[in-house]
Amino acid sequence: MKRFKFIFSVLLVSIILVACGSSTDEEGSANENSNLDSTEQKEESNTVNIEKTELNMALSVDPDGLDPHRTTAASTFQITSNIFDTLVTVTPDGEIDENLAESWGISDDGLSITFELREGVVFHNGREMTADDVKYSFERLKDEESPRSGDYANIAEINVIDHKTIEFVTDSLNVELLSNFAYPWAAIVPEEAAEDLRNHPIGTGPFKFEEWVPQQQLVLTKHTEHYDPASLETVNFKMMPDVTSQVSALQAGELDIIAVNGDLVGQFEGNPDYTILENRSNSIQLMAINTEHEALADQRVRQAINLAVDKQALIDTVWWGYGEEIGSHYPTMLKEYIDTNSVLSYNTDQAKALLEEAGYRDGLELDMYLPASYPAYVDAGQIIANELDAIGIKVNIEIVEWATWLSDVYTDRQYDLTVVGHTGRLDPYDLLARYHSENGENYFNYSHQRVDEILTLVQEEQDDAKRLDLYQELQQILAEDVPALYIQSPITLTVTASDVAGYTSYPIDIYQMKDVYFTNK
Amino acid sequence: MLSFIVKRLISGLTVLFFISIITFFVLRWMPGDPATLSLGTEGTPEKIAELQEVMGLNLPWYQQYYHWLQDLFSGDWGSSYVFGEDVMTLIIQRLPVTLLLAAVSMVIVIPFAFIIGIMSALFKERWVDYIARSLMQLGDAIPQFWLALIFLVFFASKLGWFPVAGYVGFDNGILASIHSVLLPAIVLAIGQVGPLIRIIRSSMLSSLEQDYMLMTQVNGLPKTLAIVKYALRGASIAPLTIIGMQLANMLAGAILVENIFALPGIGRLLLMTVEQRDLILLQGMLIFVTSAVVLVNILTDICYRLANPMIRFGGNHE
Amino acid sequence: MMEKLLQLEKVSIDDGLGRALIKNASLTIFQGEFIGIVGESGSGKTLTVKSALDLLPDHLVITSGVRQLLGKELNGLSSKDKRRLIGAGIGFVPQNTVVFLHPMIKIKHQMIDAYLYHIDNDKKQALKKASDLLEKVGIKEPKRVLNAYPKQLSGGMQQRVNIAMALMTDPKLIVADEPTTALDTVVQRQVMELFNQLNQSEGVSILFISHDLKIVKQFCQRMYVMYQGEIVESGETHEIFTNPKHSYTQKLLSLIPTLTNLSMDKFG
Amino acid sequence: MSKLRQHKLFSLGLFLVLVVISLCIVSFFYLPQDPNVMNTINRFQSPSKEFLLGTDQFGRDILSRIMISSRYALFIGLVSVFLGAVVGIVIGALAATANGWLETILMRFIDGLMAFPGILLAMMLVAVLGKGLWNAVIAIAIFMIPVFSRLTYSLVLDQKNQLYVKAARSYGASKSRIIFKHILPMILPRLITQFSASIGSAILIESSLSFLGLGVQPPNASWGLMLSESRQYMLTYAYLAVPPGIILMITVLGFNLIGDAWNDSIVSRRMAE
Repeated sequence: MKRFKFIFSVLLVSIILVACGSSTDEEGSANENSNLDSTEQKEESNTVNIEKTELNMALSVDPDGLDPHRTTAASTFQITSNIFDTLVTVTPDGEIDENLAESWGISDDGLSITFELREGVVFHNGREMTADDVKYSFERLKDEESPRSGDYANIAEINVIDHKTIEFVTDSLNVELLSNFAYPWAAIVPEEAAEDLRNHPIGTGPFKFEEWVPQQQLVLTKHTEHYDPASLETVNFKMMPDVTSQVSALQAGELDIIAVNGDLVGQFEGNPDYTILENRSNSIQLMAINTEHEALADQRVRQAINLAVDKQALIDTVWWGYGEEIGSHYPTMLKEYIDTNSVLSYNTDQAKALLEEAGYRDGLELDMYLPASYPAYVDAGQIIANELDAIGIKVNIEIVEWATWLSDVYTDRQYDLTVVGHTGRLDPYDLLARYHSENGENYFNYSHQRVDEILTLVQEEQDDAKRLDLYQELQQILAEDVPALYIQSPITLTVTASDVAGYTSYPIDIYQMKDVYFTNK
Repeated sequence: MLSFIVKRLISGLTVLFFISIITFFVLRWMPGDPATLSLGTEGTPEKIAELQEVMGLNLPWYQQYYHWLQDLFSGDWGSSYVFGEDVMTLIIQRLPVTLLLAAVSMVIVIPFAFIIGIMSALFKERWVDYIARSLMQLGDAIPQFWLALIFLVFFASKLGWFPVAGYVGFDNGILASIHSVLLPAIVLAIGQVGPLIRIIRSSMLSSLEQDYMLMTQVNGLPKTLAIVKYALRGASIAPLTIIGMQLANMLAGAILVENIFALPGIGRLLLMTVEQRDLILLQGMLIFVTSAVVLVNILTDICYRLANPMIRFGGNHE
Repeated sequence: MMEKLLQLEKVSIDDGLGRALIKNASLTIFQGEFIGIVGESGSGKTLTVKSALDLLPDHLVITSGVRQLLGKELNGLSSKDKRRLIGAGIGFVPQNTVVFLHPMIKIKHQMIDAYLYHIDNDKKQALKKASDLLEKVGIKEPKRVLNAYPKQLSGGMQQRVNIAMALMTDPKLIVADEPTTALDTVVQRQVMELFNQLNQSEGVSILFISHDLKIVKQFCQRMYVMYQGEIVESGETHEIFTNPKHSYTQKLLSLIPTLTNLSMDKFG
Repeated sequence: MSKLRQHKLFSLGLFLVLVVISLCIVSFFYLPQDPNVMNTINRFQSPSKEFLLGTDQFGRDILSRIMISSRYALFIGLVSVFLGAVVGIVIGALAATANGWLETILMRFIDGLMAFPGILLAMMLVAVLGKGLWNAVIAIAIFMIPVFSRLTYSLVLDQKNQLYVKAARSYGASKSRIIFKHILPMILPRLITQFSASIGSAILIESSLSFLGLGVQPPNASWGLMLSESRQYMLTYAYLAVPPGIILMITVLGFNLIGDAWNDSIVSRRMAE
């Protein structure tokens, strides 16, 4: 049966691909702490409520197990980031910060990195953590059962220098090496508990695993010996797939934190009992175009499709305006982002003209596949289909289960159009690599010579400014060539009871519950 | 009696055999074989072939079926892709919620249906009957998922009489536990009450029309005695026959209701299993659920026999 | 003048849709009489008797006529009083032996209910009486029969139980609706002997409905002949048999041998 | 009295069904608005002269969508029950007249089908067959088979023991003659009753499937789908869930009432005999 677990975790590799946008789904709340609707004053004036230390938060899906080395599901890392620590961590602003490692140094050739570990860190089972645990953890992350092994194949040697010092030696230069130690899957685990991390995780993190009843709840309790102890004693994650239930439960005081859709914000607006947090997210949503389709191979047809869609109206309708229009495959919050919205802006006449020019005066028929588990994508797809109909492209919609979508659309690329989302990472290369004509995840079947060149160059380029230029050039090409209709970079909405403070979001998909506390209001 | 039980068990086993065949083939015919599905975006033809071999998917169907049955009987029901847990463990974990839901719902339905059904039969064509039959008709016609949504918004969310979602375990007290499933149980009950009232009413009516009721009249027995002792006795058995069906209906209702009320029961697990194509778990659950229905049918048949001297001693002459 | 136990005068019954089922039937039974009603299936024999015992199905309507039972006018009584009057004063032995006994209640409970209610609320006493009566109707193991369900008994046994049950309240009149149908000839004879004995030695009046003219001829003192809902002839049995006036009666009498063989029909 | 009431119920049922049927027929000739055209500026409108029942989350006219949906509901209801009934009756009659192993196999197979909680069987079948109108029809038809075969089976068995059949058999009438000439006419009224009542439940299953996303696919309209789409707006625009729910209830109620009234009249006719 072990084999099955492995297989399934491999399946979930793909889940990282479509992460947000679902009405009932919190993956993809990889956010920057740029609360548009800020709550800072409140946090200043209120003091920590030491009586109230139990927090209830809604999750719409169960985690895919709790072993961070054996899954790629965002739903797992949202929880395991509280149970396990990593060597370094990422701040809400996207900076790398110390965690289990207090300091680090990179060799001059850029090929090896040495970490000095924090003293006195103990696992939840009471044993002290040493450099050997770090070595074991990375070996486990690299072994064949790990879905991330490819990402860490570059690490050639792991050398324990003393019990608090460890060195990683890599094969080739990777300019974003350090970020690889900040992801929640680079968690440090104790060897003795490795067998059953999936159901009984043991780490060094600020919270201990208490109980998990699938589809019901998952309970964490405070790890008192953590170097930066949490304020909360208990965190209950309640599994509630239905938004209506979540909202009602928050209103009934059964929950303290939920994620909501734009239409529900109105329920809480102007109510002093709740705080609404709006966060830009490190993710984008798009309609992918299969460029191998006879008509869609023609750039003019793709451009016509882009011109036919009123993106802002689409965002207003499906996401209630909570999203930032994009013109290329890049989230607005990342520093490499350039605004490409004006490259092709909504113009149906121009769209019709282009279509005619391409030889499709009498129209065109395309098949669109939409993933059933993501209502927002289903809605967006219907609206786009409606708009394409107006320029003479007839779209047949088929709504498919996620599993079917993965196999038929994503893997076999048997589709013309599909609406989906992509989550970002800390390293822009990871986000864009799929546009390389040879890349296995290039489900657009996209092939562009200059794009391939850029994607090769950018890996070796050590000069930050030049790299930035390359990334921006790439964004520009995608905006003009339209391998996908880029829709928006979503803004996630979180509503908390107003006595909840310290809840922030991160550019990678994690929740840090240790900073959350209740105030005396 | 013993021979009847043996016969009934054999026929039950035959039913289970057909169920296993249906389940097996339906799941084999599902698009995307388990190996391809499991590998997702990582699937290459080689990897898939390798995995198919490991999973035994390249064997002829009868061998696959045989192996599957073998595992089933040896208690190895496999483990879920999604939860990584043993199928049996998962089912047993979920069962109490659904059982409690079904039990509470039954506790509401049975007395209500009996009272309404009997009154409706006794006061046939009078206002009690009209009300009862209207209730019955409405109960049959209201889509349960719609009712669940409306109840959720109105009673739980707006009025706050019930928890909005989720199940409270027994360790928080049995009353809290019941309270947490009460609203969904009422929704289920409304869906169940129609058929039950109908059968109680009609069996009561037919009992009232039996000649033995004439006998009580000729013997001058008071009406209440005649109804309680004679008519009711005659009418009490027929409802037993639909218990198996009611159970199946209730499980079907639970799929929708548990999902809307976020109750971690069998129904919710089932829908998730279908949605996520957790084939091993789905297989296990289908076998479990249908076996439960078959078993309940067998038990009610046996009880029916025991409770009904008409059949128990029947057949020796005509 | 002997006491009139039952009297119908010009009773007409309608099926609720305006079709007359019984037209102007008049019938009288005095104490100690053994009376027969004959007629073919559907002639209205059972219906006439049921109307006298207030047992008509709801959808049938008595359109006219007077019904007197044990000296009381039925129409003037409340339904409760009617039940009491009939229950205590009249025993009814039905035609269809299977359904008249409740299939799910033990014989003893069915037998003693009327006694407990009308005579004496003493269960022991009632059981003893039930046991005695069963013995009297020729059942050798009354204990076993009392504890049995109807299905465990043969048809003949069930009919004896019915008779014993009819006797539980010491009625003055027993109405027997084709009590020997579906019984083999030996049992048939025993049952008829029993009725005869009750009539002779205990003075119980018997109203006997049958299409079996031979039996009627043998046991009944007086008889009524029904045809298509009407009583076409009545009088002393031997007189009718020797000198039938109505053409239907004449035809009926000429068919005696064949009629007795046709005992399969289930409608009265 | 009883006749009158039956008549009234029947008329009510007929009236409700006729409302739905006329909605359906009218939809072929006239729709207030194009049911599929989105107009996001007009979304979530309350009922008005232009949109009699208001508009949905895409600004589509709810009344037009309800009218269009009635086509699917009636089509799926009638066709699936018809298919299920034909197959079910054949299996049931076959089982009741065949003896020995065939009877056992057929009825155990039917029992097996019946052990699947209704919607689950349909869900599984849709998963196998794929989504789409005809697949939903087939799934629901298969779901309907056990009801009809069990009913036919028991009715035929019941009739087999009736005197007239025994008599016919003793005269040497052939098996098929007994079934078609003697038994079928006797049980047909009960089967027709079941047919009418089943249409109601077939429509309910269709809507449940669509509610779960397994039936009629967007952008097409179906009552179940409309309810499913309204689900995420239950707190903000609860009104969206009202019209499709009510029309669904009316339809099911209508067919059930007709079936029941029919059934009652059969029963009372038999009693009168």
